[in-house]
Amino acid sequence: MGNPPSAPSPDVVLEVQDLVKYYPVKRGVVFKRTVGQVRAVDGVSLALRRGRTLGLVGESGSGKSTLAKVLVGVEQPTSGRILVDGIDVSAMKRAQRRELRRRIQLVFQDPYTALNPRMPAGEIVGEAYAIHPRLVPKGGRARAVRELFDLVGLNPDHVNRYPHQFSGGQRQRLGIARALAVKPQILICDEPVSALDVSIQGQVINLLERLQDELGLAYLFIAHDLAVVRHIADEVAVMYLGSVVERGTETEVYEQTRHPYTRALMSAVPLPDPSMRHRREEIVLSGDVPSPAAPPSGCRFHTRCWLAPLVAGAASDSADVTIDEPAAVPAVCRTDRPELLPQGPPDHLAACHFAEKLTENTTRAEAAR
Amino acid sequence: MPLLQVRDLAVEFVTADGVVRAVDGLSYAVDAGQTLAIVGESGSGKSVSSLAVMGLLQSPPARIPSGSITFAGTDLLTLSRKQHRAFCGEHIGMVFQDALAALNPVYTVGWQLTEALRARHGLTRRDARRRAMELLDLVQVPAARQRAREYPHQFSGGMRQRAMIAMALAMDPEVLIADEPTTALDVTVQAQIMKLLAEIQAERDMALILITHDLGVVASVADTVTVMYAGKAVEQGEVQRIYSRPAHPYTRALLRAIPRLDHKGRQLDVIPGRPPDPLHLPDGCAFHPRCDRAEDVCRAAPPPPLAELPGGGSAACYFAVEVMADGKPAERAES
Amino acid sequence: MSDPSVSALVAEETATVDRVQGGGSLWSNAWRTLRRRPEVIVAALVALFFVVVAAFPRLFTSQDPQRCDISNSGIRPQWFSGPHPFGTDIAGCDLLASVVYGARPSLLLAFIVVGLSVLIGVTLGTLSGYYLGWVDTAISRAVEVFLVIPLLLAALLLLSLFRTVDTGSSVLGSILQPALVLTAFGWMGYTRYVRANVLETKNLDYVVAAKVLGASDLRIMVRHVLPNAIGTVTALIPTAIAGVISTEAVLAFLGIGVRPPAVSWGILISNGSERFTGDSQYLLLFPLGCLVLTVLALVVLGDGLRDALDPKLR
Amino acid sequence: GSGSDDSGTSGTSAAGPAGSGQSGAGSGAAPAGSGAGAPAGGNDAEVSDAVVKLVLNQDVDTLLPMDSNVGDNIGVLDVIYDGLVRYDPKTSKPYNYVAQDIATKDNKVWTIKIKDGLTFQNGEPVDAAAFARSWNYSAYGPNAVANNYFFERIDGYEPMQGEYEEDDAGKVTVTKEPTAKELSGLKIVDPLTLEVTLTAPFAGFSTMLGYTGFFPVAKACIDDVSGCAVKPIGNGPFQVDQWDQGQKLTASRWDGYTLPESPAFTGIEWTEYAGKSSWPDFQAGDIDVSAPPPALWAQANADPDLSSRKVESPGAALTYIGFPLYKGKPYDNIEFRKAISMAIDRKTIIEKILPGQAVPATSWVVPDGVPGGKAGTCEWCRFDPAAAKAALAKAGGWPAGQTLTIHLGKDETSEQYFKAIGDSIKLNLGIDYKLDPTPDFFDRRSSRGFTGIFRNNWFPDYPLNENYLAPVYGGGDAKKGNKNLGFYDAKFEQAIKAGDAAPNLDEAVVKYADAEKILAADFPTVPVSFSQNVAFYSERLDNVVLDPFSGSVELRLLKIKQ
Amino acid sequence: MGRYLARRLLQGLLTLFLVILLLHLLTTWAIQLNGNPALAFFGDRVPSPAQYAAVAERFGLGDPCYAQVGNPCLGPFVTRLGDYLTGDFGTDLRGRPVTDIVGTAAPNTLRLFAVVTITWLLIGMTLGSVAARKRGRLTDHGIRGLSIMIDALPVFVMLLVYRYVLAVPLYTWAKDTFGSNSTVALLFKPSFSSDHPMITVIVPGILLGLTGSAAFIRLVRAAQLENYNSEHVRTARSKGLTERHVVLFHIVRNSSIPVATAVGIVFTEALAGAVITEGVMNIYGMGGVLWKAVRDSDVSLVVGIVSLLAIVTIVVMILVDLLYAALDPRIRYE
Ligand SMILES: Nc1ncnc2c1ncn2[C@@H]1O[C@H](COP(=O)(O)OP(=O)(O)OP(=O)(O)O)[C@@H](O)[C@H]1O
Ligand SMILES: Nc1ncnc2c1ncn2[C@@H]1O[C@H](COP(=O)(O)OP(=O)(O)OP(=O)(O)O)[C@@H](O)[C@H]1O
Ligand SMILES: [Mg+2]
Ligand SMILES: [Mg+2]
Repeated sequence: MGNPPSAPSPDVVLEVQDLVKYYPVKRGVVFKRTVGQVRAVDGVSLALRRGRTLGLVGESGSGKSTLAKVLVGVEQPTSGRILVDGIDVSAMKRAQRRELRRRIQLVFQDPYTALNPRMPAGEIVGEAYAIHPRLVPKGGRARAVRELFDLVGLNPDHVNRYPHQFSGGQRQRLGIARALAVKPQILICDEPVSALDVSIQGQVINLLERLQDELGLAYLFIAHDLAVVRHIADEVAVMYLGSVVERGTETEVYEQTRHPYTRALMSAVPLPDPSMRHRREEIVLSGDVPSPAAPPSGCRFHTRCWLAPLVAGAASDSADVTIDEPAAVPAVCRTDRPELLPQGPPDHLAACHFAEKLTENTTRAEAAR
Repeated sequence: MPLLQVRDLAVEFVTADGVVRAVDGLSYAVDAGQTLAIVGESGSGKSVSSLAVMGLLQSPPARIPSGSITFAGTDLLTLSRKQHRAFCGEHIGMVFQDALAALNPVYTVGWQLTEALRARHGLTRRDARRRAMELLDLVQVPAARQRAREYPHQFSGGMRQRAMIAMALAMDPEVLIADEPTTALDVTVQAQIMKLLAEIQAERDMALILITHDLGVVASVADTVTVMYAGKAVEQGEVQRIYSRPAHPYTRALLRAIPRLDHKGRQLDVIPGRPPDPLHLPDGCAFHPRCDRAEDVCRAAPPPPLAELPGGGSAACYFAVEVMADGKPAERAES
Repeated sequence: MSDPSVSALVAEETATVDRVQGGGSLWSNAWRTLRRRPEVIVAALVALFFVVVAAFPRLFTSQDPQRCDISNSGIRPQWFSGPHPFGTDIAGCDLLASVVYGARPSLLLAFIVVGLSVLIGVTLGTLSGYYLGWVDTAISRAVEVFLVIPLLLAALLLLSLFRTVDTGSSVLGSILQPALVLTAFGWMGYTRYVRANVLETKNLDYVVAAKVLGASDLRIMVRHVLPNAIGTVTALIPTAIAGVISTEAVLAFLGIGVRPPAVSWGILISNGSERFTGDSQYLLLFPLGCLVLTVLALVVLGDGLRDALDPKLR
Repeated sequence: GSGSDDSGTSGTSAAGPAGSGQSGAGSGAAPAGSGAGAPAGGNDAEVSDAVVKLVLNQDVDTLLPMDSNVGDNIGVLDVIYDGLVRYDPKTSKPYNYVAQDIATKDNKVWTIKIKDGLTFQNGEPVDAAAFARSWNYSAYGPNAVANNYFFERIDGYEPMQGEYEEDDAGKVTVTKEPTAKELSGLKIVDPLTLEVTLTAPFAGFSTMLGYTGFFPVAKACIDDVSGCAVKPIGNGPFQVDQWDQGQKLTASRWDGYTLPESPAFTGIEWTEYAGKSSWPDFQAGDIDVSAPPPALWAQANADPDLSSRKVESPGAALTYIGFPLYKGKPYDNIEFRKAISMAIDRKTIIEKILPGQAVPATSWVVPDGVPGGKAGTCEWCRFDPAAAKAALAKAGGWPAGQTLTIHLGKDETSEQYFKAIGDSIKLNLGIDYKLDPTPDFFDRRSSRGFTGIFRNNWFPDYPLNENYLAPVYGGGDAKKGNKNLGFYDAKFEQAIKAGDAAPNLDEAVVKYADAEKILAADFPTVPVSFSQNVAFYSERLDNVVLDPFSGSVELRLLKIKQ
Repeated sequence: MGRYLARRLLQGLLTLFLVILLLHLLTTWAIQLNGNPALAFFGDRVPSPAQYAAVAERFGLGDPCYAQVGNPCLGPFVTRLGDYLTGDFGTDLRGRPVTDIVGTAAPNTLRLFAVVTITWLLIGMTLGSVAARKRGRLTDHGIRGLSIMIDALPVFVMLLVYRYVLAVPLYTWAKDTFGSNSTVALLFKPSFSSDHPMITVIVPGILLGLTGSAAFIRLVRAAQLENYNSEHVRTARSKGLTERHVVLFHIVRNSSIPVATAVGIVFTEALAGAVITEGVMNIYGMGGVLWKAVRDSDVSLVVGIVSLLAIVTIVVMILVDLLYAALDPRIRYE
């Protein structure tokens, strides 16, 4: 299950090793017993480099937000290590951890719930200074807030407005400004543009990119939209049911996809080009993501995998197998959990027993061979 | 004559702050077996116009000062509200965006699927149950017999949306209006649902009005497209043409703003500013404050009417022909 | 199209944002909504009038409500033709003076009870919803216990407990006992309400954001959770005040209300309702009129406030 | 005997012939066989087939004679049980009823002969044993019945009480269990003869015997006391059919009744009202006897039809104001007390607050119906604001800035009443007052816990002027005064003693009246009002007579119009 | 579900225990401060310690702790709890079993509550629905105004006016028109009659229900309004269903959830109204009995009645929770 911890590189500001977060399912009359676990994050290893962006994609419920919450310290990990600048967070004292929290900040998806509706914008952004008084001397706070407004492209005269007086894009900027107030090194963006209109999305993405350039921030950019991730990310990790199934640079993952799930995900993204309509390969996954409280055995993806039956079909020399038949899945997929292993380049990892079947940009038909 | 034709539709809301003209002179038409996509930013009047078609606007505050909605020769707006709804129930189905909210939490899915059949066609309980199962099968919900007995909250997001679609299909409508049916869903599920919709449409030769702001989805399913901005249709036409040679600067900007899966660009094009406040629309063309092509005439003159374009379709821009000639939006984006 | 410079963008935004919501806070928005409803304005004025009556009774009558001459008993309302505009009661006390001076204990009681109940309810509700666990268990049990014990029973019991305690004859002293009882049995609603709201609020992103910034629990509760949980409670307050004023009348009727010789509307109504069945209807109608008017005003005010604060119902 | 003082914890309205306390009889003259004015009891020929509908205004908890001491259960038991003697409704004089003869030589040993052939409603004989059984049960301390104290005059009472000790913390420890279970002063001479020996001579003993507490009970009743409390086994003309406690009590004629005085109708239905007004039901014709609440008094009186069906008779209870004489200034100053008294406009207050239920008092002993009672003995009981002010000035005035507390029991009617009195004082003397209704009135009074004037209500046990005087004002010592009031006057004590020592009652009454005169001069308390019994009755009733003491309708005299 | 029930019942037991303890403490302290009710037994007389002790014993207040201010009297408390466990709820001061008192008084109060609840539902549902339907119109304002007026008018005023002003003429009229034992006549009887416990409780119940209905009208209105604007109602309309069907099956059904919950929890609150109604209309019920018991410091009766009431209330609360689950399938208790 675990991956060998990669050698600490000087660039790495945040490293996650074998991180696990289970939510207990409790039950009981007087005293609650734990009767099961929701395996929200189930052994994730990642590394985030200074000034770079790691894109994290995956379907709903795959544990992306949970991972983000663990990283910023809102949730305590069940096991695993989080290293900030090579230092293990769990080994730190309270005060140190508080200081650390400051360094990792979060940008939220929903610009409507992310801001306290009863606080003026300036106060929202400046709250960090009330919490960390040493960050900015007392007299300079108002100015610091105005500078932050300016930095994220908001009118500094609007410090006294309330969130509902801002548009969605502007609110997202406020959220970013709030995160930047504590001078973080790492920004975890949990679907920061999902709730925005296409026309506004671009503004926020551009802003994030500019800030990265200016401030040297490292981003963990969580998104549904593979196109957005491709646009912004240097490296990409794909999550499925609590674990990373593929990891690599943007080009590797998008162009030399090594996991059937990633492939399916990408083929599901519609292209804004009617001329491509029937010229693209379409892999439509059946069903929904299984419940993380009772994940499938072996490879977590085997219940929905489009490749496995093809592989199995090839193995059994049978021409017409349907994906819906679980029997058509190779036994190894059902029993063994594939490890995240290098595929080609050492930093391109995928967790699939049949990853080699996808070495080229293979079509389905080719894979079956 | 098209199956469903909307002409010069206007919808206003009387609010405490003033009158909001949410839809202003919208016209479109769909034929059986055709897919019309209505795209536009949030608040551009997509939902309101389709609610007007269905007779579902609350009045007050809504009112329809002008326009006609003709379905197979019947002007729906001349009917009483009761007749209007009954008529739409029979001929037009509607799928809403948030299926969890749109389904009644206290009834089983099966009950809701066949509610209209039972209430309006006097179907027996047994027939209703059979029909519910058929419908669930139709939308490819596995274990239909069991699922029909479950409540909406026991369904996953994709399942709910399927149930929603099944419900809209229950009365065998000739037109299906789908208001952002996949916005809340994962891409994988979105692909499932869109595939399903396309299949059903083809099978039944239904007209489909797809409301969305996802230009990718539009590109993959629509035949014709209506682009809305601030309550007005700013461009209409064949999907191919609109994507390759947009005639309205807004359409073009929209297309340029989308990040693309198939190649990586460093800097995204954006549409500056924000959608206009419906209460205080700018004078002249509503898009002019955000338009890179705007000239004095756009600010001063009355908003441009929707004009026929040389190669078919229409656009509401004084410079439509020039814009169209500018070339493919994608090429520009890469520059 | 090229990327507009940040400053251009800012200017752009400034131009549009000014029109977004017309400026002003949530409260000033609420105020603007309220202003447009004439009945709310009238209600506010009526409520204000009675508050002024309670605060400055001398402005409205020169008579001493405690100075009663039995030989003047039962004088019918004289309006402007005599010294007793509203007439006198059975003991010969001037009714106008009684009604005017009765406003203070009634309103004060209501304000104190609602104020304290909200304070207790909000505090416990917040703690309960925020920390859950044993704090929640303990508070939930307390809520249930107080819900189960009938208010009147407790009122009587506490009354007999406090009988021997001399609270003095000041207005405060005379309302202390009913205030205590009504507060003791008035907080649970707020607790449950606030708890539910806190449960909802505490997982909102902005609370998480504050945690990520390193804010303390206290800060999160006071600055983030409470203000948003309390909004709806605010709208309940006028109605609650109205409720207490009515309840005071019921307590007075049962003889466990405001302590004599202080007069309250409740006492006047209770005394008057006995006479109503006889021949002195005005003894009931004047104080009851004041009570109904005040309650009406407060409820309308509360309704208005709720609608103004809750955009869903607008 | 000792009087009783109702704390007035009954409900909100004092409608109807209410009044608690016990009636007693105490005419010193030989009572036996008097029969004078014996009422024309209903005989069977006249019985009309009707159910009379009455009300119980007080909470009735029990129908056990030894435990019944409030007006309403006494009223019920009056037709369920027969006592040794009964009282003349006009003169209050006792006459023998179940007793054949009651005789004594020395007022200490009494021989009671019981009529032959009487039985309880369950067939048990009413004989000497029945009385002895009942009285022994009552007198036995641990049974803790309400009428226990009536037996303290009989020999052997003390040993039945046991001994207890109370330490400073109020902890009671039993030091000695009762040593006897029976009164040694009771001797069953033969089945129908009972000999009673008193601890000391008491001429009034025979008059007490008509009181509820002295009724006989059947053996079956002692065997099942709690059952008997709900469904009595009486020896009177009526038997209880059913008692739905708190709601309704029905009784009907007992066929086995042999004595002459029996109600002239077949049934009675008492509806319980527990202090609420039955007036609307009376108006609606569902109730035969009622009285309007104060608010409706004027209306009812103005209605000629209604007022023609009204009976009024003077009651025996005195409401008076007490002073904490033990507290010194200014209460121990007679001028102050005079000032208070003359500042109260009794007539108007009663007219407005308690119309028809009271009359102004001008004496300490009720003027009508009690031997020795005379109106106008109180010189300062008139309303005279000027004189009151003068008296207050003479007393040195009221300390500035202080508030006069008026203590009273918890009862709304008396609260209104005393508020009006306080208003009068304030108006005429300029003294600010406050009311202090307290549930532990008696406790505080006997422990001298009052700091201001207080309301008292005296209800006599037996009709004799002595009963208004000695129990209230006597028994104190020269230094501290008596327990409740702190009053002591040697001359008063002497006059009472002289009365006690008088050879016959008529002479005693005169001596007691002297004591009242001394009291009038000392003026330790301020008489305010005497109670008044009122009843309105339905059209079908006739011969409605109120018992002077309890105020309830004399059922055995009541007639139904045909 | 079973687990949930078990947990709720355990919690209920704990609550019950706390209630009894609290009441025990309050009544005990009341006795300690105000004097043993045994003293009141003697009225004006000053009892000998012997007599006093005998009466205190009979009243069940013989324990010396009742004389020591501040003593929590845990001894008698434990004894009482033990008795309760054996089903013995004790007797009142006069020796009448508490269960007997409750047995007679409770049915009347329950009848009253039944009428009150029906009144609430009828008035609240009708007027609330109409107001929601006509939201913003004159009818809506009228109904809201009316509800506030009802709210502001204390119950006792209505009851007194009814009993003293209206009842007698109505009753007389009904007796003359329909006969003296007719249902209509009994309906207007000015006081409760234990011979006709149901019918004579109707008018008082309606009057009491009327006061409580104000809150109900508002609750129903708010609950329905929420549904009127909800998306699932829009969906239902899009199916071409008639408005009547939509209102009945989607609006009324869905808004019944908060309404049903509210009906359940007002049980204890209704007791206050019951004390007054029972008092004015002379109904022998729990309210009146409890009232008197507290005034008499009748500890056994107070604690006994309230314990029984508490049991009922807790059971009602649990039932409401279960009802909630029945009405709203989203709730599943674990
Ligand atoms: N507090 C919690 N208790 C129990 N289960 C939880 C909790 N929080 C999250 N989960 C479960 O953990 C899984 C992962 O949730 P998470 O929110 O991290 O997914 P996500 O990838 O962010 O999805 P989305 O794209 O919808 O935001 C889900 O199945 C969710 O139900
Ligand atoms: N009840 C209403 N009262 C006032 N204005 C309304 C009302 N309903 C809709 N509007 C206005 O009508 C306009 C069009 O709204 P509509 O819901 O059609 O937008 P949309 O294009 O569907 O947006 P989205 O993509 O967010 O669904 C908006 O500006 C909105 O503010
Ligand atoms: Mg998430
Ligand atoms: Mg929409």
